[in-house]
Amino acid sequence: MQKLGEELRNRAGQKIVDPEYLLFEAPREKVFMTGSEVVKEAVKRASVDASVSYPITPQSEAAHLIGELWVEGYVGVYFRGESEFGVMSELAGCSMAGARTITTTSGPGTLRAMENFPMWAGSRLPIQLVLMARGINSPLSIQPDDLEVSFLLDTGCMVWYAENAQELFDMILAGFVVAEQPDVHVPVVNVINGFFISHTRESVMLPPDDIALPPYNPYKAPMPPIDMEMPPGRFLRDPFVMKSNYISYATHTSWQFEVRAAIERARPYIKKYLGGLIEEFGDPESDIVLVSTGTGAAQAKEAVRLLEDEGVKAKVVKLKTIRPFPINELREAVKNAKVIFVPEFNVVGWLEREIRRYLYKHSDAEIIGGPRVAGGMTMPPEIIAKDVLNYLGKEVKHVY
Amino acid sequence: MYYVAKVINEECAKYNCKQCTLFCPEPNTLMYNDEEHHAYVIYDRCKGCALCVYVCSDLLKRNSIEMVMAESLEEKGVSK
Amino acid sequence: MATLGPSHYSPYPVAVYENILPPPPGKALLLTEVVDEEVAMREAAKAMLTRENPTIFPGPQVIYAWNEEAKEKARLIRELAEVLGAKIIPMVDYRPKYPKIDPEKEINPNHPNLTIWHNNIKACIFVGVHCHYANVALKIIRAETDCFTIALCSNAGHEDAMITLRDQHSEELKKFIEIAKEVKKEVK
Amino acid sequence: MSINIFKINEELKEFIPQEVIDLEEKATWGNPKRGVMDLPYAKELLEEHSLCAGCPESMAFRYILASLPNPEDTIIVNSTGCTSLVFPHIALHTVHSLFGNQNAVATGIKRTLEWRFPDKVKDVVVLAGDGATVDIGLDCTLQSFFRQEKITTICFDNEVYANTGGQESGTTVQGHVFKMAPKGKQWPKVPMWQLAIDSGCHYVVRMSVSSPKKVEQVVKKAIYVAREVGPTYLHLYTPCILEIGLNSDDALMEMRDKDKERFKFFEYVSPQAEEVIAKKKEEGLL
Repeated sequence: MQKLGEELRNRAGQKIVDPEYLLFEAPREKVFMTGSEVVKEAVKRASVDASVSYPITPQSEAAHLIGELWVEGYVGVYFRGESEFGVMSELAGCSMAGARTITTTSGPGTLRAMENFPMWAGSRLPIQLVLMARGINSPLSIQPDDLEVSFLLDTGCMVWYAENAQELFDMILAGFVVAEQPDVHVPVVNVINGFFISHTRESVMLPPDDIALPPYNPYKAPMPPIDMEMPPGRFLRDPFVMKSNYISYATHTSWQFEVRAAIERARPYIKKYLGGLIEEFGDPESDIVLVSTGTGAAQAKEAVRLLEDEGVKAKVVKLKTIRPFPINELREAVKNAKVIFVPEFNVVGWLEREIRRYLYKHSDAEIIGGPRVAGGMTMPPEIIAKDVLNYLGKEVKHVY
Repeated sequence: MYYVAKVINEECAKYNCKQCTLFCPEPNTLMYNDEEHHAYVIYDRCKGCALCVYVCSDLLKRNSIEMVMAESLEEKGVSK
Repeated sequence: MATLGPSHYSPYPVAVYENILPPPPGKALLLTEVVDEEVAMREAAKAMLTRENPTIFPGPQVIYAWNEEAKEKARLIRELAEVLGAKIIPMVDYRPKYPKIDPEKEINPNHPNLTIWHNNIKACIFVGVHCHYANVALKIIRAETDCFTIALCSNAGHEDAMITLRDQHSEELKKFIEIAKEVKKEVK
Repeated sequence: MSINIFKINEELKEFIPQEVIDLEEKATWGNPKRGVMDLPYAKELLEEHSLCAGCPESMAFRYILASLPNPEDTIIVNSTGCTSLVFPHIALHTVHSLFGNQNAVATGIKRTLEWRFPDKVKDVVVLAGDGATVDIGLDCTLQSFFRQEKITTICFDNEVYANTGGQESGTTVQGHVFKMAPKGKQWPKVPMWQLAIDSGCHYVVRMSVSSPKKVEQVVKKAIYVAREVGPTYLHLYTPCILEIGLNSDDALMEMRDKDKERFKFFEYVSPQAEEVIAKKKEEGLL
């Protein structure tokens, strides 16, 4: 960071601006690009210190593009790691040494890397992972399917879910800002449905690329960075904490609660920088509610429009964050609901489980897990509308 | 009840070797007193492995260290 | 032992599960209430001046002379201890210490309760401890002891302390010392 | 100056435990000529630890920490195993992450520190056991060599998984009976030093830790070469006396025996490393 006249500039020479200015006030121009290209545009404006990549469909392109930013001087450290396990470990090293870091992965890569995610959280590393969800099961599929997200829910990482490329752009920038708050300081996983977002073009509004987020300050982190520049000099990140190491089991308990507490502390920052943990669409008074996330929410919105043509009023509650879970927001949003549908892009219905858990004894609505598609199937809004119409006992006119 | 190493100061002072201080596995446990020319043991830190006795007696044939019951030591903590 | 809260099988109360979050900028947290900084400082001083064996636990960020602010803060902490009649027991680092700590002279984030029990400390101030370790320690103290905890944090504060003051730097410490002097006259 | 992180504020000094004051006052900082001959006098960078009585791994730790030319700017990365019980007691910034990812973590740290502190030398050293280096972590170990990361990797080879109770490892010798190899190990010891050479390390040594001064020399060479050229690798025999059934005072004897056979001193120096070593000798640092 250097001062030029009155202006602060980052090491790429971009003018440093307040996150609020970058996210909400800076003039924006319309461009037409894919989700992968949008990742590059966000990273370009984020004063990123380090990124490590590994190829896997569908996230490879986003990872290449971050490499181009490194060549152009916008990213400090960039290379291809040996595997997702290696990559996530290398990023842990970068983050511990005081870097703002981001990477991307998908499907089996997420599971290959899995041991690292609770380690990131327990080590209080504000690493950002853009997860382009794809199938993980055998038989193999490279197609969109977000079952992998369920594995991340209890790692101690924040999990956010973007509906489209625009939201992904804003969430990546907000992700750094929120995750790096000293009282939060845990990893953030920004999920999109692979291919649907990563490989399709849509119009996105972007601020200028000569402004950027303030650089990360590791000396405000809840643990000292590993650089021999901050006391205590004698500092291990992170020791085994168990009784055979002459300390109490209580430390591990307290430490794990602290990581979860950190996620809770993110709530006011998320409200500020994402404008809320949920978004509502459709008739606010409707007792038919479609709760979904990401592409599922986008399709549900289309279904609400179709239902409107049939004279049925419905609304969508889109969850922008899964961790922290928008508990109070969801309860408030469904307080008039008679029926809740949960469209999902996986076979297990992890989002339905989450919703049932948080609405138990807080809602009398019937909760219907579905419709569900998997393995790369699309979810036409018609099938959502059909489920609703069937439930209402109405005639289904559309031909499917 | 456990054994710790004890340097026999007069014996040790005959040599200027310091070998035991290097081979002791414990940090800051077997130190050297330059004024009196002998090694000394911080008893609180000694785990009683007797590797120093092997070095002093078996390898160097100097017999300047012995193992003693910790309770038998008059001075606590440091022996100089 | 603290009451079982939403954290269920753990004996640890965790403030965020009771919807207690750190105070917003410019404010402080007094138990569960968001209050003005002066109010919290007065209550903190009162707790330290009226409870048994008040103790300040300085952490690595103020123990070591690694920058000018740390040097200034160390001087102020010494002054604060004198005004409050408090002992100083340092948290020199965060390691699980082998073979054990001397609870009379040290506090460790892995079992801060040992030091508090041993010295019968009924009010304490955390200052210069990295946030993660302060939070780990404060949760254990809240569960295991009846010590009144006060956090002087240079970042966003600690909701698991009974009083937390955020964005505390040298200027704020000076202000706290002045308030402590006033309160001292009042409680006598 | 990173050394300031060890300086104690005068106002608080009277409350600080002696071992911490000693670190500031009696440890060797800012002197690249420090070495094992400081051990009889200086405060060591290692505090009391929980390794077994007579464990040669603790000897190795003492020699290595005494020999670091630049401890005030050295980061150490470790892995899971007996060594991970020692790391909380090392007076440097150290990392325990996962089992086997030590060279990946070290890569991230080294590259980031080069980016953040372009004008400062920050040495990164990996210390891990044979299980971490050769078995579970082999991928990360070798890949860091392929990528020519400027880090020094030190393997403590005790030829067994000691911390989990004595299971056979890749570096166990053929025929040896350990848990999980109840019929004796079926295949030969992995020649990790040779793999390190073939994978691009510029300075490679295989030895036991029976000679403190020799350990000092190779540690210094490995760090200087890593700083300027690329990856370096030290393979050190630190037998687990417990698992091979020796007494607590037998470690040195065991190492001296093996110095004559499978841990006979072996050193590989690449041409670029030769240059660095010659230069450092001229500067009086080796």
